[in-house]
Amino acid sequence: MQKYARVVTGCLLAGLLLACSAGESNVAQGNREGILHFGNGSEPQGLDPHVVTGVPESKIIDALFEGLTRKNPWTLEPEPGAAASWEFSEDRRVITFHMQPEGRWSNGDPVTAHDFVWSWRRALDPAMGNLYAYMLYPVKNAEAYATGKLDDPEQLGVRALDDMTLEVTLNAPTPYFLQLMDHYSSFAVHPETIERFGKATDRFTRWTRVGNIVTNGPFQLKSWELNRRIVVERNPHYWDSETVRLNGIVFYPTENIVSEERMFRVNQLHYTGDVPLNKIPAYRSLPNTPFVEAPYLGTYFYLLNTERPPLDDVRVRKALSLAVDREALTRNVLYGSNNPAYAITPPGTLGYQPPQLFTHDPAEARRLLAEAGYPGGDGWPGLELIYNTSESHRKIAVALQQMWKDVLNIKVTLSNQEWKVYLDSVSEMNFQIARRGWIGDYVDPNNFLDLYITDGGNNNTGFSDPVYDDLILQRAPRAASQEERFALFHEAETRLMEQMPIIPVYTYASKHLVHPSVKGLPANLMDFINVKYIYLEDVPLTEFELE
Amino acid sequence: MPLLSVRDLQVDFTTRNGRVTAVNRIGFDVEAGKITAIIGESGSGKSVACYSLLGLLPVPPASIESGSALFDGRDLLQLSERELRQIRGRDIAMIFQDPMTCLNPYMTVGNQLMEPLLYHRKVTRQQARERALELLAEVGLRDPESTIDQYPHQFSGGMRQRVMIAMALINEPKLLIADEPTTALDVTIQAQILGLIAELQRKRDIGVIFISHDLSVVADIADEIVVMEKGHVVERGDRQAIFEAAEHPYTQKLLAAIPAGSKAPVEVPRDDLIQVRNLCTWFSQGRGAEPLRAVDDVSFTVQRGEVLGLVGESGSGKSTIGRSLLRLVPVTRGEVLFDGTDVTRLQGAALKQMRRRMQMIFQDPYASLNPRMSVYDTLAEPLLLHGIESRKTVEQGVLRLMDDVGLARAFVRKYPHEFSGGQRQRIAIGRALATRPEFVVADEPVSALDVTIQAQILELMLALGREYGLTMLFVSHDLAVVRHIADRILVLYKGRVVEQGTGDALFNSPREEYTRQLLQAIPGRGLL
Amino acid sequence: MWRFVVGRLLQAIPVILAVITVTFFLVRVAPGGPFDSEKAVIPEVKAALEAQYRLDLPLGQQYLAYLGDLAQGDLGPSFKYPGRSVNELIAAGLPVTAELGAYALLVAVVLGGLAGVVASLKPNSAQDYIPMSVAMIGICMPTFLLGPLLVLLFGIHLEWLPVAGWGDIPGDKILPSLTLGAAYAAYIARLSRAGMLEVMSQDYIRTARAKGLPEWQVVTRHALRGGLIPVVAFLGPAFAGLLAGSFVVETIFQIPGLGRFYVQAAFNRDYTMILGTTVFLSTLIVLFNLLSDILAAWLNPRLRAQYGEA
Amino acid sequence: MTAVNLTSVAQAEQGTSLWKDAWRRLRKNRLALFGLAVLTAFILIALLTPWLAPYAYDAQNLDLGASPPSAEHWLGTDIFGRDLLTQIMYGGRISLAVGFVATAVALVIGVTWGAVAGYVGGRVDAVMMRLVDILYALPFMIFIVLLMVVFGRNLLLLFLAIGAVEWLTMARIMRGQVQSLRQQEFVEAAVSLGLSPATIVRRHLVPNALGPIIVYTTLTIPSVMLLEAFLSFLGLGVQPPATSWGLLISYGAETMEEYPWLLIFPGAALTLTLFALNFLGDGLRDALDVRGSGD
Repeated sequence: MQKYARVVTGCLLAGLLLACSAGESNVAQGNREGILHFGNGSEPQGLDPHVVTGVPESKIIDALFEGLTRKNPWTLEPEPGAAASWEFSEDRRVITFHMQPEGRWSNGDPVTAHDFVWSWRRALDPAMGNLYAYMLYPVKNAEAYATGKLDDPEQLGVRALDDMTLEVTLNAPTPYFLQLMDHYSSFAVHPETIERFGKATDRFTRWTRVGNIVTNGPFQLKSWELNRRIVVERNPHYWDSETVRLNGIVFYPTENIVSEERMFRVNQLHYTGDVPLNKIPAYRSLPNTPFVEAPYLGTYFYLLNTERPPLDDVRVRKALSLAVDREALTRNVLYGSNNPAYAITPPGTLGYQPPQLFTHDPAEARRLLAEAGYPGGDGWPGLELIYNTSESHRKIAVALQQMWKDVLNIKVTLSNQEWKVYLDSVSEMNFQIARRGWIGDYVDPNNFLDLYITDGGNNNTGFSDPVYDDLILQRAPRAASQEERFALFHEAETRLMEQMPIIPVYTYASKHLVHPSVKGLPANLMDFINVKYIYLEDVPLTEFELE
Repeated sequence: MPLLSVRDLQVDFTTRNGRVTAVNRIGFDVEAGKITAIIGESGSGKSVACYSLLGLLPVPPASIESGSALFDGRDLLQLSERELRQIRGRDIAMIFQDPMTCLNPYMTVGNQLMEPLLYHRKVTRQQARERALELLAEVGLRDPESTIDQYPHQFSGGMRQRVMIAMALINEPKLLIADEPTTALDVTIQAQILGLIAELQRKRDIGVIFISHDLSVVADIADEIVVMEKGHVVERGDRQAIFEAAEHPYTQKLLAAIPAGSKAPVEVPRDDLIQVRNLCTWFSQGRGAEPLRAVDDVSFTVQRGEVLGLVGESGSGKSTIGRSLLRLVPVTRGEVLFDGTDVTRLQGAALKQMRRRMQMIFQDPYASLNPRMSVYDTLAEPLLLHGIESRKTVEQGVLRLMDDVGLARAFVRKYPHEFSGGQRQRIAIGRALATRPEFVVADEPVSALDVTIQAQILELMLALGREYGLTMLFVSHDLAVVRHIADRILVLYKGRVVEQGTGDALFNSPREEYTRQLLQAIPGRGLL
Repeated sequence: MWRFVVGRLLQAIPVILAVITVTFFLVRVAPGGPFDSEKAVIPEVKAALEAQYRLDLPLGQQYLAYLGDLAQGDLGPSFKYPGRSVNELIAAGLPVTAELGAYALLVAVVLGGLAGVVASLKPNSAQDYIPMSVAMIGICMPTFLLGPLLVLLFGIHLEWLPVAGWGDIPGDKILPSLTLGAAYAAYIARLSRAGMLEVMSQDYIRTARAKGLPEWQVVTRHALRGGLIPVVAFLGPAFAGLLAGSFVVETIFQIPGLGRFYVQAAFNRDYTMILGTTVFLSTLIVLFNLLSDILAAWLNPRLRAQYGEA
Repeated sequence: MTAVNLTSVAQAEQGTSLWKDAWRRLRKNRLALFGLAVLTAFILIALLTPWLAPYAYDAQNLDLGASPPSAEHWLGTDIFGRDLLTQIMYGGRISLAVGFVATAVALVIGVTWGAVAGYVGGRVDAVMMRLVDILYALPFMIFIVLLMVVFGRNLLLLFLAIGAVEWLTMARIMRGQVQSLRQQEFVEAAVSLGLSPATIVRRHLVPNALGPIIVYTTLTIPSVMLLEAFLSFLGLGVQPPATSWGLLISYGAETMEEYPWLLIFPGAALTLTLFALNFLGDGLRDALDVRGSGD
């Protein structure tokens, strides 16, 4: 017995003290072999495009699958994907896609229009429980089918005219519809593979496992180790495989961005999904900095519960908003990495410019508050602000809390809540002020503005304006031109910001550390990566010596 | 030339209260082939002197100030630790007082036995084992082949002491130091161990230092006797000289402390205070196992004002009877009538009321007092609990109790650890008497005490018994002590009463073989 | 002995059942469900999802159904990771966490035991104070601080060891094991010091010295065994604690272990995963407590006898 | 003799003797006194913070941001430009309160529970300890979230929540102690005096089990302070701009490369408290252990 104990102890010690040599770094090895080491945020929930919802999942699925179109990472314009070309009908309600003649699944089967019809029916099937089913709602009868009001999938506005031709009928002209075609909820999956492992709508089958999964993207799944790494390799059947220059990508579920940054610093990663705020100045000051940032299609704001006093008074809401010094906040607390926001839509979405109705104006803020009955903060009933647990949410809330105190002399208490509790509070409107962020699913003001229609699922403020609803739901979709449509959006957004059911704080920016050897990975508004175009240059490795 | 010759030895201790001289310039000789007994009370420095010879005292706080100890031509006190180690366990071996704690509980007896041999001599494990087996047989262990691989807890106290002796003798030492080797044992076992030591000493012709507090213990075996008091040697001489013509008053005091004689029987007929009928106290030994029948169908009575002695070896159930009467252990069957009330059925307030009338004095004065309570708190607790004194008068009550048990009032704020064993036992007696009980169970109240103290405590108990009109159940393994204090004696063997009668009757004409064995075992019988 | 083991295992059943029951209903009371997300969920989709996970049944039936599955060893599908069963997730994370825990425990026992024994040999000297002060800081140094400190020192500045990973780069197991083991090392140091001090004052140590054994043999042969028994008693619960508490270390070092699942399951309201990990960990706690009792009995012959009888 | 001693007895009568005695011994222990002095100083500072603090605790200076120690800000400022010394002083109020109160809660529940289980024994003990086992195995995270939701956010509940978690170990230690003490003769003596079980536990068992309990308590206080940080981070407990040492340390840990002073100073405050507690705890244990002292 004692002997066993000694042997076991010896083995453990030996295992622990395995030679300390650090060996070749991932980046050096990757550059040599054409393998990208990618920090990817968290372990993906899964790889079924009709099941998952998150950003890390989308990065892997974008490498494995391909929708009808695929965005150009520089221009964000749709390029041919599974569809080689497409054309709109006169009234722009019918789109005909022509499939890639050489389109192949990774097992060699051709990618057909029928696959898409089958897949969209699956994506919309209520039994599937697809949280992103609404992305396909512009398609005729899609909403009715997804909510169980219509049983017959034949009535969906998607038909295969033949193997190579897919016809999609929309409810109304939808300018951003093509953009949705490279969102994974509209991707095709391989019907035979799925049916081999279970029912089409079964979420629990093993069809996405290594060896089972069949995909149509530039890469195919090579290995998947839980919480450790997912490796994809070049898909030889991919129709455009000459363009693809990487031999493979290793996705790391780097949950902790602080650790992720350290891995990057010692050349274990080519790319990080995020950067800790406090590291930004040091990276910025590096020569040939790996720090990359770009405006991101998202807004950080606070929800105001307009049904609860004192926020039922628009003057109070405006006073709160005007008292916020967004410039100071973004400059100091966020290390200049984000831009101040004065409206819900981020500026410059496809040329749309949101209205700016106000600036940081302490005097006006005080005046409004006095008018609302709280001169100099007298009689202020107190206010609670909730945010979900996170370092940056806390910092912003603390800064705003103090601004409100300094400018308006009012007390706002902070309360951070665990994520699910916070979600519950927000959806039940059990709050006064709540932190909120919205990332666009597609580049169009509509994606932000239709949040605030009366009783919208994501409204959560009690804001209700029939004129606004009319503008967003009736008039904008029927606009004759993009200019007219944007004008209507502008009018709606102006109304919104006059009522101030939300306090916009800043526009998101995407922040990454990208190793100098990585090319073809431009920053863009969607933080979109088209893995087709990425390649690695064997530059000499640099040590990132942060001071 | 003597085997060991100690001269001018002085050992000091540094304590928080300054330096204390524990051994004050003593000298004695130990002859080869003879047993030299060093006798003295606790604290007389007898053990310190011997430990200092072998470098077994922790330095500091101890320091050897002066002296020489010539052994085999070398001065032990001048040797380095390394040289001393060569002598320890090889030329000089030791046996300690408490066999329960002196053996390593985590090692088999055999391994411990072989250790000195393997360390000091060039022998193989096999040889060592054979030698160990021989010795185990020699010290009287039955079936050494199977017991050698057992652990100490599987042995009785007497057996462990035999193992200790074997361990000490395994290297054929020239000198054996036995430090109170029988004090923790029952009289019957004590007699066996004493016989064994004497026999082995004669057979091997080695020198033995036998340390004890009790002159009677060495009466039969010692050749030379050294008497120590407070660090000094007060008297030296051969056995005969000491026992027959002791000069120093301290030696005379030691001799006088040996319990002798029996109490004058009381002829006045008295009523029964306690009637025990068919008492059974069994202990469960786990599911399915036969219960341990600690007390098995015992009946007796205790008369009002009488001291009833209860005698037997460890495991005879004598303590359990005392505890059963007081409801400290659950009784399995039978009844205990106290003044006509069945104690075994009492509950709640009635039980509390009864507890006031019956009290207990425990064996171990170190464990029976709450170390975190001062004498004052200990004595005040029962007084207040039973409403004997009010908060205002309790102080006077406590002081009166202290007077009664012969403790200086100045000690009232002290804690148990600040007292000697005898003083503690006085506190415990005071606590028992605080409730003004009619009946007291005294469970081996003097067996952990030095003989001189033992005599004082016995006198105190007799005196208090008379003063308070106490009825007493006196439990002991030592017939001599019981005879000294009890009016009547019950002899207990394996949970049953085997004989009863007055002290003189039992001593002079024991009817049972077992009683005879007990009588034989009394040390220094010749002195009685 | 066997009776003792079997008895203890039987005793564990109601404990584990109670844990399951309490956890099952506790997680349902917690606000927020597994399907809540930042974007509003279409009611029909939510209903479909709930049906797939049996959440549409009455709670009592769900409970019974869960127990039924559990009896067959099926912990159910994960909510957070559709297509993965909880069994599979635990099976993936356990070997890693167990290995990490074993190394950490090894670190703890070797470093802590050594420090404690060394300190106990010369109480109230520098040899005692220094290791014990370090241990004291170790107890209170949170892993979220110690981990990054070690990484910055050995990973970034000295570049001796990798900053993250598990089994990818040689040496990447050292820092996590140290980080996780540190607090336990500190506890063990204190325990073993106290245990050794206690033992060194025992009579049988004097016996050993009287035999003429040199001091180091007295310590190693006679004192160590008894002195380390409190440490052994601590090891069982400690190992279970290591498994459950490895979350922070796993996050800092990007280790694909069970601890991350355990904590994140609670945040995700992944009901089956919470229950699965809880069932699993509570079983482990019971087993390891038993194991350390057996080990203590193996070290202590007196206890061995007691268990043998019971 | 009697007359002289009566007066000394009367003097000693006042106050509970064990504690008074312990205090007398404690005064001779220099390290323990140092610990006591540090703790007293910290508590005093905490009480007087609103008057002593150099700045308002929530006064920000966003443009200053995190700055190293300087003449204006002795310990520097955090990323909001808030004075760190002020933050540490206010944080100490919360941390010390949480540490002491939550530990006291754990102490009371744990000691009572363990003592009862250990003393009564048998079936009651089995049931009580199984309950402890169950609580040990419950998922802590869910438990905390639930507490937060059911009871809302408030500092008192934070104390209770932490105490409710920490008492388990305390109960186990206490039970073990009581079980071994229960065998001793002085407990039997107390029974034979007719004392009620409650009194025996309170007067005879608890004081004798205090040593390990005190040592464990001094270890619990700092770990409770850090647990508080974790819980506050999850949303139970202190909310910004209020702060605590634990929170300051966890924020400081994130920026230890950029702004080391944000970690060092709060860490030093906690470490100093930790050592002070430990010295005091060891001193108290020795002082209460009437056997161990030589006087």
